[in-house]
Amino acid sequence: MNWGSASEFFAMGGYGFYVWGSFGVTAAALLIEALLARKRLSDTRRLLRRELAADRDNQD
Amino acid sequence: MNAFLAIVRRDLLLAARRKSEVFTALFFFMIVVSLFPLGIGPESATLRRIAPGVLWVAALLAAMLSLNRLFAADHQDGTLEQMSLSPTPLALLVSGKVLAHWLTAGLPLVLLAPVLGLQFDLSARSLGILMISLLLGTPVLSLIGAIGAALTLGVRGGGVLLSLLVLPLYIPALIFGAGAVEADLAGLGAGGHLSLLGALLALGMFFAPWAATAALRIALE
Amino acid sequence: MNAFLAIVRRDLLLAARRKSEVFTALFFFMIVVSLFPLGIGPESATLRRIAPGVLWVAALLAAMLSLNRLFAADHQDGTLEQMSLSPTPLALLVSGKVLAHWLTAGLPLVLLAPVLGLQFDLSARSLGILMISLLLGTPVLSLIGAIGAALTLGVRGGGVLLSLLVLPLYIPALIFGAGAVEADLAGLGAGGHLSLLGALLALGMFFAPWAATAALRIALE
Amino acid sequence: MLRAHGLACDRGDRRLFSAVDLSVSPGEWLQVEGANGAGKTSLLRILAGLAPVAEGLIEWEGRPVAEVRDDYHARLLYLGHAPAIKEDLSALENLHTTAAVAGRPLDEATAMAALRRIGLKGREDLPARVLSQGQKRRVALARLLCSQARLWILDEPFVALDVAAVAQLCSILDDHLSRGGMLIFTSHQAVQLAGTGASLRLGTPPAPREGAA
Amino acid sequence: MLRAHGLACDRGDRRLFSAVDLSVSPGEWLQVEGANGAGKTSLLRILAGLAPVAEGLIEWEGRPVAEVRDDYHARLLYLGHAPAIKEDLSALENLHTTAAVAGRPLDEATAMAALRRIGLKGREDLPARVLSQGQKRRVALARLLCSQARLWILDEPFVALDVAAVAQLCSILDDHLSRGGMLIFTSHQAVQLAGTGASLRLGTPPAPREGAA
Amino acid sequence: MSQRLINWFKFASPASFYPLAGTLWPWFAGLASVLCAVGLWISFFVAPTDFQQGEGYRIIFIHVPASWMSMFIYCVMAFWAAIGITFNTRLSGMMSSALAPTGALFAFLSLWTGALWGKPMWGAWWVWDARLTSELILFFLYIGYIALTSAIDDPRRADKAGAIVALVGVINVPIIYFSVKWWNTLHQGASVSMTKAPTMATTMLWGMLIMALAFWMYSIAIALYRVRAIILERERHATWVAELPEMQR
Ligand code: HEM
Ligand SMILES: Nc1ncnc2c1ncn2[C@@H]1O[C@H](COP(=O)(O)OP(=O)(O)OP(=O)(O)O)[C@@H](O)[C@H]1O
Ligand SMILES: Nc1ncnc2c1ncn2[C@@H]1O[C@H](COP(=O)(O)OP(=O)(O)OP(=O)(O)O)[C@@H](O)[C@H]1O
Ligand SMILES: [Mg+2]
Ligand SMILES: [Mg+2]
Repeated sequence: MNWGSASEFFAMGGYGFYVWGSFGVTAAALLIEALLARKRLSDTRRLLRRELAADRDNQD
Repeated sequence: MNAFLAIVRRDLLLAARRKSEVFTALFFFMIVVSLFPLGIGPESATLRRIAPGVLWVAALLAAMLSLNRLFAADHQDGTLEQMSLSPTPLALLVSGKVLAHWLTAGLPLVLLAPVLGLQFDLSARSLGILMISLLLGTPVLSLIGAIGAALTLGVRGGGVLLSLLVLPLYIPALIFGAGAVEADLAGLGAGGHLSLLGALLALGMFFAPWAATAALRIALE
Repeated sequence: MNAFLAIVRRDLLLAARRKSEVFTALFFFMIVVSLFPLGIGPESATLRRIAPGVLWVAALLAAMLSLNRLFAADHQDGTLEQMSLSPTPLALLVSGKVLAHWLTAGLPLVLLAPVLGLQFDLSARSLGILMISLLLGTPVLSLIGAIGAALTLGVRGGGVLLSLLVLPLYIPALIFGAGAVEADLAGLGAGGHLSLLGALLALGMFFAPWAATAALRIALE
Repeated sequence: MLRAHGLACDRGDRRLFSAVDLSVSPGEWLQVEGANGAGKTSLLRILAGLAPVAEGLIEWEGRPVAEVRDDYHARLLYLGHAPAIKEDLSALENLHTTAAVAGRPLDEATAMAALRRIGLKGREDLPARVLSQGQKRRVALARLLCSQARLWILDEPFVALDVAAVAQLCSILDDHLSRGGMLIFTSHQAVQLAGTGASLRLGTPPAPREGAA
Repeated sequence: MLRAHGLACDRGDRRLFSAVDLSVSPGEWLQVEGANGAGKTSLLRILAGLAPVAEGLIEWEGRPVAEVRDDYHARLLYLGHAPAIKEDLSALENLHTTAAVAGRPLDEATAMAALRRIGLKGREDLPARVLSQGQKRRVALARLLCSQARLWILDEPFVALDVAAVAQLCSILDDHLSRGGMLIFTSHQAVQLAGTGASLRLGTPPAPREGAA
Repeated sequence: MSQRLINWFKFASPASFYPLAGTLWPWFAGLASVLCAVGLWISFFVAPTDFQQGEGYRIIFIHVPASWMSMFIYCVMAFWAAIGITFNTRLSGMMSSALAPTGALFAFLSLWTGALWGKPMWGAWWVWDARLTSELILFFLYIGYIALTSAIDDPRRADKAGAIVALVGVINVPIIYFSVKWWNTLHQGASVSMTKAPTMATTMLWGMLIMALAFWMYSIAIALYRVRAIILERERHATWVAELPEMQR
């Protein structure tokens, strides 16, 4: 184990800004990408569902 | 005033419709700036020296590239005819187009410039001055450019004459803009350069729409 | 072959009819090159160092500027449709257009470059190498540019998008071209860079017309 | 009312026409006729104030147009060969912009109604680029439906329209005339309009001098 | 002869037409009719091989066009809405270039004769930019006079032409048909052609779904 | 035609790939999370402190995998582009455009983490080094691809145009890499060359490999997920879409 305490862990031997800047932005970016992809799929589905419902109504 | 806003809105809309237009202008700026180190070599001392000049020249080119479309499309499809028949003064409509141009082609450059400055190893202070100089200078580019764009429509085969006319007007902006950063680096203070740039801007805002309008009327005859 | 020559002739004729366009490309080249001493300051040591890079970047931008006219007009007025219906293979006609583009936008730059190089205090030997590198490099610019021009045809915001696509692909030509002069200045000999530039040219002549044709067919559908 | 005396027009080294007199009063139409290249477009552009007058005088409500230019333009609607349509904007957005530029912004409902009436229902939001030739012309013509202008100057408004659209346009023009509007137009097709009207025939331009460039 | 079975065309998310059958034999003409936006231009572009076939088959002299593409194109002349005219070149230069691109270079005399016959005498050396709308169309149509193509596909060739030019064009088309040529064209005006012919009516496209983007 | 080939084309149709992607992506996502957890554990708790760079070197555990993925994904895009051009399958274009944003993201992360590493190690956020420069150009190529395909409305046209960009770009990637390398080395200059982590310990190597694997799985998962959205957007008028269970109600 490399770390004596949590604060030592977050300080990263003085490189905290750089290390957490890298890991943090990476994590955030991947998370945001995943969320955007999910939003895209669910938006498309909602739109299609509405269109299909409108079609069915038109046929009736 | 209504028509002025309508023109600004329409041009912004057109820019938004070309989804990536603003971004591509930005990336063009980025790429051009990055080309210079590739052509010149990677030594950071040289790069720091040429940084303000390179950034300013690139901003000038990026603004200029988008300029030649400023009136051309409107001319071709007849919109310009309609504008000149509008009860709103043509000069006001032209100002609207210039404003929209600056918002889409000038302002983004100002915001991106510091990031690119980092690649050239500029200090935070120099970056600040660079941004201020661009903030004052890019509207001048749009304004002067509008005159040029309007003249291009009118004068067939007069392209050379045109650039000859516009160039002397661009150069002061470049010299004061890039000079501001360099003067500061040399410890001379950027204030003088920046206030000259401000004076250019005031002058341009006053005269350019009028001149561009006159040029457009020639093109329309 | 007849149609190939007809295309070259027609494009040269159009360029001659609109002399201003050829001259503006040249003039643009001159302006960009001359802006640097203004933006950077007059020290001849610095200037000599950055000269090959600046000249090459300027040539690259000047060649690129004239690109969006390469197919756009033909697309709009229906000529491209006629070309694709011609019994002559479209790739051959495209090569004709690329050749004409180089003759009007590339070759003049090559001829003008030494004059501008003098402004930067380059030696006669360096000027010679600069010219050779441009002679080999500018056709590459036209060839790669044709792909970009074809891809962005009829696309919203084409002009800037074109530069975004094309500039990254231009980088090897820039590096070898400017590198040739610098290597020679550093006493390393320009031969290696020039032969790499030649290889790029061969590659481009082989692939680019094909890729541009494929892109044109997409635009025409 | 619009009145012109002794108009002449030079293009290049040719005199296209000279000594043209015309007048249009409220509720009247004037059809300008003539072969291709006779100078119809040139005449209309002169009347609209888009091209300079070589010779002659144009009067609006009894006063020279040059003096009352702004007032004249506020009451004028001109549609030329180029339809002032942005290919990247939708039909609706095109209509909104041209109306705003002409100084009379539209509300959404009016614009939609105009597009519907001109036969673009369901195409309101397509970019003009993908519309057919005739549909593009219709987008331009939709302006007529929202216009309060007294004088309409239309250069070949019937071009590219199908039969139904031609009839539709005729009825729009009739409405305009019956409201006391004035109309000047050109057309190579025969057109039936209500109201009183006249036609002005521009002669074939004189054969050019042999050997003239 | 040209023959097509079961053609369909999609534009955007609309199906413009489907199950279109047509055939044209030597000496015959086919007029494609339909309202604005019915898909006439789209059909003609598909037939010319400029747009991909969504469904169906096109045969030239009994073989699928896809197989004999070069031969087919060598015998085809297509004129679309855009006239392929360079504004900066003169009428004569325009004609020379289009002919060379089409693979049949012209000599000076033929070209001059064609321009004269189409009514551009004295305008041969003016840049197309200054020509009137109808004169520009005539420059494009001059190609017909120098063409050896068997099949002509013309999209609204009569647009912007004056009465004399329409008659002139009709006689050119008649000549072509009487030499055993084939002709497919569209027009919103009624046209009288000699020879046998048929007309194909494209229905109004189905109303788009409400609320579809 | 052999049985296997027919099977291939069956899955190459969007209608059958849509459900397949739907069942596959959760597995890859799960694998990515597990690998990521292991990788992070190694990066922070197993790998020892570097005696030269201190704790700052831990950036390597995302920097290097991100750089690798950015290059790898471009090659995969070019592969799909080639398939699309030769066999004219619709799915390949969709795969390319599903991959592009992820590739651009990794290129960006490579630049970002590299810059954050460079500041403490070299004292500059950026130097014009061969690797850095060619990664920057790769980023531009991604942006060009995305900008072009999103500027074209008709998706099939966009796919074909994108395929040409991907192919032309992939020919250029090695050319760019080597040209930048020669440009930089021939010219002496004061540039700092990339310091190799000294004696890469095996734990470090393992950490990097596992993180790289995690990113790889993540890319597959997100691409499969995104391609589902793309398929629905493009096939919205197909009957099979209307019959999907999630479209009922
Ligand atoms: C913006 C800055 C940077 C960029 C764009 C960048 C880019 C890259 C790329 C593309 C690779 C993969 C190359 C390959 O595997 O062949 C890589 C690997 C690597 N980078 Fe960076 N880098 C940057 C900054 C740094 C810094 C500051 C360091 C360390 C001080 C560093 C250390 C490494 C190491 C150790 C590798 C692995 C080398 C190997 O596997 O051979 N990088 N980088
Ligand atoms: N520079 C010039 N030199 C000679 N003739 C010119 C020049 N510019 C224009 N013209 C002629 O002027 C005329 C312009 O005609 P205009 O466009 O007004 O015709 P129009 O009646 O509208 O014809 P159309 O029915 O074809 O639209 C044409 O005959 C053209 O050839
Ligand atoms: N992306 C799209 N989405 C929806 N509809 C489209 C799209 N692109 C084209 N269309 C429609 O396709 C049709 C194209 O018609 P086309 O140009 O073939 O008509 P046309 O019969 O030649 O009409 P015209 O007589 O006006 O020339 C138009 O109705 C247009 O609205
Ligand atoms: Mg006319
Ligand atoms: Mg049509």
